Amino acid sequence: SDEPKKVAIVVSTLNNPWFVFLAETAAKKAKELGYESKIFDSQNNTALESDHFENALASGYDAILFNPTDAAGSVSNVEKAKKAEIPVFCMDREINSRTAATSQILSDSYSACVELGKLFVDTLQKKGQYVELLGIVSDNNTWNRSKGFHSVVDNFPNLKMVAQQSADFDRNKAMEVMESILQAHPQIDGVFCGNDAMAMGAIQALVAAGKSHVKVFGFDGSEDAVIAVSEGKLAATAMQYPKDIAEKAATFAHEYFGGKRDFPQKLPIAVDVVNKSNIDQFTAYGKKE
Amino acid sequence: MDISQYRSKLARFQSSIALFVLCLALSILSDKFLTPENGWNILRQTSVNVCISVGMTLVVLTAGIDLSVGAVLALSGAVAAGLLKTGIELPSNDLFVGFTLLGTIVVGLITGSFLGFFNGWVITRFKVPPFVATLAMLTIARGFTMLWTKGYPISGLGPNFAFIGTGWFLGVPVLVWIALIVVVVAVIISNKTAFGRYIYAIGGNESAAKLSGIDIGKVKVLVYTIAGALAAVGGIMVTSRLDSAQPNAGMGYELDSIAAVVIGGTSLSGGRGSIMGTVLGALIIGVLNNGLVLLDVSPFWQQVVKGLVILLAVIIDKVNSKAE
Amino acid sequence: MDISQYRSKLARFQSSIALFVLCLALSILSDKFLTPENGWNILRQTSVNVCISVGMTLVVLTAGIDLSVGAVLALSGAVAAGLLKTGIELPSNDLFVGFTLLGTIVVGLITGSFLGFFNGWVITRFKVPPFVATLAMLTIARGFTMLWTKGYPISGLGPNFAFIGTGWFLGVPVLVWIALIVVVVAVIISNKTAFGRYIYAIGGNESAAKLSGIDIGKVKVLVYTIAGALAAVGGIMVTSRLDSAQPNAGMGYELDSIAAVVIGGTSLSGGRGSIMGTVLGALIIGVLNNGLVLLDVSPFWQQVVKGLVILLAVIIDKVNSKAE
Amino acid sequence: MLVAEKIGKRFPGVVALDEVSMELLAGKVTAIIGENGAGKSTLMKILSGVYPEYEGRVLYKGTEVKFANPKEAQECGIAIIHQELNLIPDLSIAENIYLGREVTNEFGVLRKRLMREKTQELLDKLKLTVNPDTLVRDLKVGQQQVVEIAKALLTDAEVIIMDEPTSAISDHEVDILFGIIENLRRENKAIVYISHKLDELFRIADRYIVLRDGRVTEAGEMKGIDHDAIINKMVGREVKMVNKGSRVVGTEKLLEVNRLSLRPLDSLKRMLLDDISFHLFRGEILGVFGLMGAGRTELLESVFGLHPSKCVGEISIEQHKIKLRSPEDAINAGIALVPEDRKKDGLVLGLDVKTNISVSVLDQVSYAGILSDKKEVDLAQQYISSLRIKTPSCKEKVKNLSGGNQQKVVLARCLATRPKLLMLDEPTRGVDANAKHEIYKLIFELSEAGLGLIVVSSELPEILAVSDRILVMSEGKITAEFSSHDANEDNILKAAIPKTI
Ligand SMILES: Nc1ncnc2c1ncn2[C@@H]1O[C@H](COP(=O)(O)OP(=O)(O)OP(=O)(O)O)[C@@H](O)[C@H]1O
Ligand SMILES: Nc1ncnc2c1ncn2[C@@H]1O[C@H](COP(=O)(O)OP(=O)(O)OP(=O)(O)O)[C@@H](O)[C@H]1O
Ligand SMILES: O[C@@H]1[C@H](O)[C@H](O)CO[C@H]1O
Ligand SMILES: [Mg+2]
Ligand SMILES: [Mg+2]
Repeated sequence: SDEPKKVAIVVSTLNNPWFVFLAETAAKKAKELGYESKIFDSQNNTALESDHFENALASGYDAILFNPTDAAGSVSNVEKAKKAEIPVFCMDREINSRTAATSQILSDSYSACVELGKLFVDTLQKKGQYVELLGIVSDNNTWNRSKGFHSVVDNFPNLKMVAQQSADFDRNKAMEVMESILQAHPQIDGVFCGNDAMAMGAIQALVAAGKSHVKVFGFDGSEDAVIAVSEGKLAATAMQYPKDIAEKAATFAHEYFGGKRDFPQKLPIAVDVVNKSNIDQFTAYGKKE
Repeated sequence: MDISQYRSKLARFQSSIALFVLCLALSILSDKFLTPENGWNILRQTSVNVCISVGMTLVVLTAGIDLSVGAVLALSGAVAAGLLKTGIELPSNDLFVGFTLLGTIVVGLITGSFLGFFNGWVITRFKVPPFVATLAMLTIARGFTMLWTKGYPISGLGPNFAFIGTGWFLGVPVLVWIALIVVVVAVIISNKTAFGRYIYAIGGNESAAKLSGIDIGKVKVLVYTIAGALAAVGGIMVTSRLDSAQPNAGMGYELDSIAAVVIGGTSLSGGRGSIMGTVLGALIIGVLNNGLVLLDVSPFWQQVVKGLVILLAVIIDKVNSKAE
Repeated sequence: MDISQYRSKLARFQSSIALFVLCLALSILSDKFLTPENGWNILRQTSVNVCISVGMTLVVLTAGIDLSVGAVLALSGAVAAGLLKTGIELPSNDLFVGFTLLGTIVVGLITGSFLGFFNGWVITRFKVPPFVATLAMLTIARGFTMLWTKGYPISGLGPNFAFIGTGWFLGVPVLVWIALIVVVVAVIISNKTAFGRYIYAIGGNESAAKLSGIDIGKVKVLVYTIAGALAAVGGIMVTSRLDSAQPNAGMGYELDSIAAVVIGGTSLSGGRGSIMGTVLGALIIGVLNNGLVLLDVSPFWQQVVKGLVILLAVIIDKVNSKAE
Repeated sequence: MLVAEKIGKRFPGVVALDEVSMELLAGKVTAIIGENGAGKSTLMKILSGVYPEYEGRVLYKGTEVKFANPKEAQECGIAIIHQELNLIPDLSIAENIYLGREVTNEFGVLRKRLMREKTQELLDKLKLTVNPDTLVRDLKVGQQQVVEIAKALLTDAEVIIMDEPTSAISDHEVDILFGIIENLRRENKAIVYISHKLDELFRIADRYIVLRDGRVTEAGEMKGIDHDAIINKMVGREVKMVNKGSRVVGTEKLLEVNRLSLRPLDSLKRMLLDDISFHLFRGEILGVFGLMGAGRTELLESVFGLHPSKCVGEISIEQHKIKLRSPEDAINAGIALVPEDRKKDGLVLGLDVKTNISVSVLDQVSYAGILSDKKEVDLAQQYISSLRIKTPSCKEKVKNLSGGNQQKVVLARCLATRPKLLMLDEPTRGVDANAKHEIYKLIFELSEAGLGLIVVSSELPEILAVSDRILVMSEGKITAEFSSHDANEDNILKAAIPKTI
């Protein structure tokens, strides 16, 4: 047919700017390549994601650019698409299947946090007290990041975690939780946060308490975080390059329509640690052009 | 003078009209809407909400409310999935207890029923307002879900279990069968048994019901237990459909379910409404969700449109029943 | 025989007892709890919920409910932040309209008031149950927030705006001042004005209130408008505190706020309760949140404990008021 | 048949019953007499299992019984018609009558047809011609009360307690009920009959028991007792009856209603009010009589601005045409309404006496928009003393007051608006004989002060006792008008009976 092909972009949530950016970039790229596209918001709900897949398949989409809500829970959805011979390209997050997706373009939270952990150890000079702010505790990225971080930091007995609390990836909650933690543990040296929004909230609580010397670590490379790093408020964050991921996925779909079939099963996109030393190369969600 | 019967028929008819208009509009706007495949999609997607909302209807008919359904769904599903996957190790004597498929489903249902029973007990024994009691249960059940799953999904439950969520039987998805059975049983209970009568009576005038010798406490506890059990059914359905128990499953389902109940014409002050109305309400929501996607409405606008359509559906209902 | 007065004093006293016991327990469990600095933390953290819950109290006193406060908070905050940051560009003639600090705050408050007004209008004009009307508004306002912010936070609003959220005045945080003023005004309105009386009368018996010559519709619309305006106040507070309007701000605040109202002894069926009770309720929740973090209770257990404590607080209240 | 020994019951702050002993005999109708709040209903609720906790003991056919709930009492053979209507609005008549004792088949499925047929039989016996499937919500209060009666007659009870069964039904239905009571008496049942309509007691009761402040003060045979004696026994002192005496009525037209019609919600039915015209002079008491459903309540409501969108016609106060869009408008125009159902429409039961009194005139008790506690208390005290409202304080919750005193609080609220026209809808329903006379006295005092009054009542003696002029309504129309000398029970009733059917 001569109608333009249609690309569905299914993202885990739009309640988080990082994913909004991912989805919009994918949509923009798809349009540039001459396709119609539509964004589906799974609202962090795997069952809703499942509905989206069914609806997308029923209404004749030709490819799905997919940011899964969950590595395990999303597998069955992708398999459904595979059965219908619709290619699925995973973005950012992995699904636990080597065969279901046509290709997975992944940014590895775990290994990025290993890198962040190393930087954390160096920055704190292997000793001191620190706090960890977890994301939404039912989100598996929360744990991937936490585990990656601890796989390094736990090897240093002089680095003591005095509190581990959840702030739901939320800036306000992070600020409030941090305010309370500071009462119990006024003498901390570092804070590791599961994303940048929480890091920004933590910084605000620290600044208000006159403790701006405390080293805060975030994750994402959001606009606020990049600015904060350049101003020296945020020690470091991890840049996940959502732009690259999204554009790659759209391009893969384009190539698939062109007849290509041999895609890498997994294409890891490196995550870079961003700190004062290299901040001049970065802008929000990516490298400066 | 069959006015009252006639009126209730008409009321039911109104929701049907709303559904019909919606479907008509969507079939005109999108040629993908009126396909058998899409029809099954909608029914399958609605089936979980239908199960939960049937329980919610019974609760609301007694003038109560259950905010914990989503959380109970998550915990029940997670318990079933956990047991199916890894069984239980009894700590003292290293005894491993494995569970059969049926066993895990039963334990899942018992979990939900127990949580519902606890809701009912707190509400009747301590006269805690249902809103508060079930709000507390929402938090508690979510907490236990986290503790049980440690925050990780429990996945890979095998094809037998997955059959519930993905299989077909006599040309109809198993999920739809389950919802159908739940609805039929609930319609019979609510219309054809003394227990059903008591539910309406309690919601209509609790003190009069009490003076008629109805054991209010027992009926209410049973209603909340049923609501919990049906949330657990929903939990099994969701878990099996995804082949994975998600710790955050069912988040916000309470509001969807209450919306289905209210759009279906059941009064939040109790005593008035029907299971079939709720089914229509759930279908309206399901069709709307499906239609907004088919029509290519942007996700941000979807929320606005969805809110407006729900408002409109209820307003049309109100205006009509006033004119009558 | 001032039994009724005495009784209502005692009822208020009970929430105070619950708060006192909680504080006592926490002071024993953690020596960091009873410090002036932590006290300010708790007050500052509670101030937003207090503002929202004051509005919610008025709504609940009329036997209504407002599920949209969190979403209205987000939209109002985002509108204010957006205007402050970038003003408005009038599309037709390329005219750029800048806004002053005060201007943006006023527009933010107007936004919230208008959304609240819309709630009240739908509820009174079309007799839509408040639960449904405000649930629809929740969805709609969230949608508009996303459309307005395009899903990204609006940050960097400048030190003047941030002063609201972080500044101190006469040794007291500005946020606490705002909450204090809101509470004082609301106490005066609810106890000392005809409007306040009407709120109680409507919640106590709407048809009697109507026959007493009260314009039910006007009072209700005003109450929902106030609730919207106070949600907007909360939105300004949160936005200024974070120096950033988050698109998902205020998520779930409706439940926290209703919990504060109910723990504070206001009846969900209307007509009974008080602003001061709600303030105590909000403080109980605030202290609990703070205490659980101070004690470093694991996030999984926190939810369980929080649910149980809320349940317990309400049960103690009920048991006491029965014994009395 | 049923013996109560030293029954005691307390509520927080009230001793409702104190060592009450009494006996009910088979084949006799026993009247329980007492003022509002004397404890009649409380005693009956104990006998019928509503209150499982009390002091003393109850003997039924010689053995002690203790009912844990109403069902146990019912199964034992004790049935009760409660004073308050206890029906479920959204269930049908049949469903209400069988509530809590449904008939089911072996699978637990309801036998709806059987229950419907039995209900039909009962309704036929009570001459209520409505379908058993009608929702109770769609019945008028009087019909609902008949359903309550049917409910008590469903089982073959030995003891039947009737707590004010006739408060909302008209003489015609009362006659039917009394016929049924006669039959029950002949079947050797023990019957308790409670009513504030003393005439009924003379017609039906064999014996009486007097309750005063929770104690039995006297019991005996009805024979040879007269009206005044009963009131004396109830109140414990001589009561002087009010008498209308000779009255002067003003000549200034206060209210004029011209061609008022009210459309029903459902356009299929006849007009609720059909071309009503009448007037009222200053200082005049206009009685409005009609059978249940005649449209009297709607008439008062329409004049009070409650049905603005369904109403056509002209209303003038003091020769000025006015538009009434809401009760607020009506109050501002000098009109006040004491509604038929004080609990449902008249009072905010959970608020205190002073708040209820002042709610329509809050501007009178505030300075610059801020309510003054002192002014409010003063206002309330003024009415508490002038209307002789019995309450521990003006800060007592209204729900703790007796029926008659609650009615006076509604009156106080209305009077506080300083009305020119006061409309009273069934002002003495459920009010004891003594309080009734106090209300009559007030009605006269108010008219002498120059108010115009409209009194709606279903009790003919009441209408005849208070009115200067009487309008009779039937099926939404005014069917007759009498001056007080021309009116008698016969010609009024004749005009009140509907012509259709
Ligand atoms: N549930 C209750 N709680 C508190 N007080 C009550 C309750 N029920 C009745 N009372 C009080 O007990 C007393 C007796 O009330 P009861 O209803 O038995 O009077 P009654 O003789 O039936 O009056 P009436 O003629 O108005 O029906 C009154 O003072 C009343 O206020
Ligand atoms: N619930 C109802 N549903 C339908 N029609 C009603 C209802 N209530 C009243 N009506 C209609 O309104 C008319 C007037 O009823 P209403 O009860 O106001 O009369 P009333 O003279 O005040 O009698 P009552 O002594 O019972 O108060 C009736 O003829 C009836 O047709
Ligand atoms: O990568 C995303 C973002 O970091 C977000 O902040 C939280 O969820 C993660 O999956
Ligand atoms: Mg009584
Ligand atoms: Mg009437």
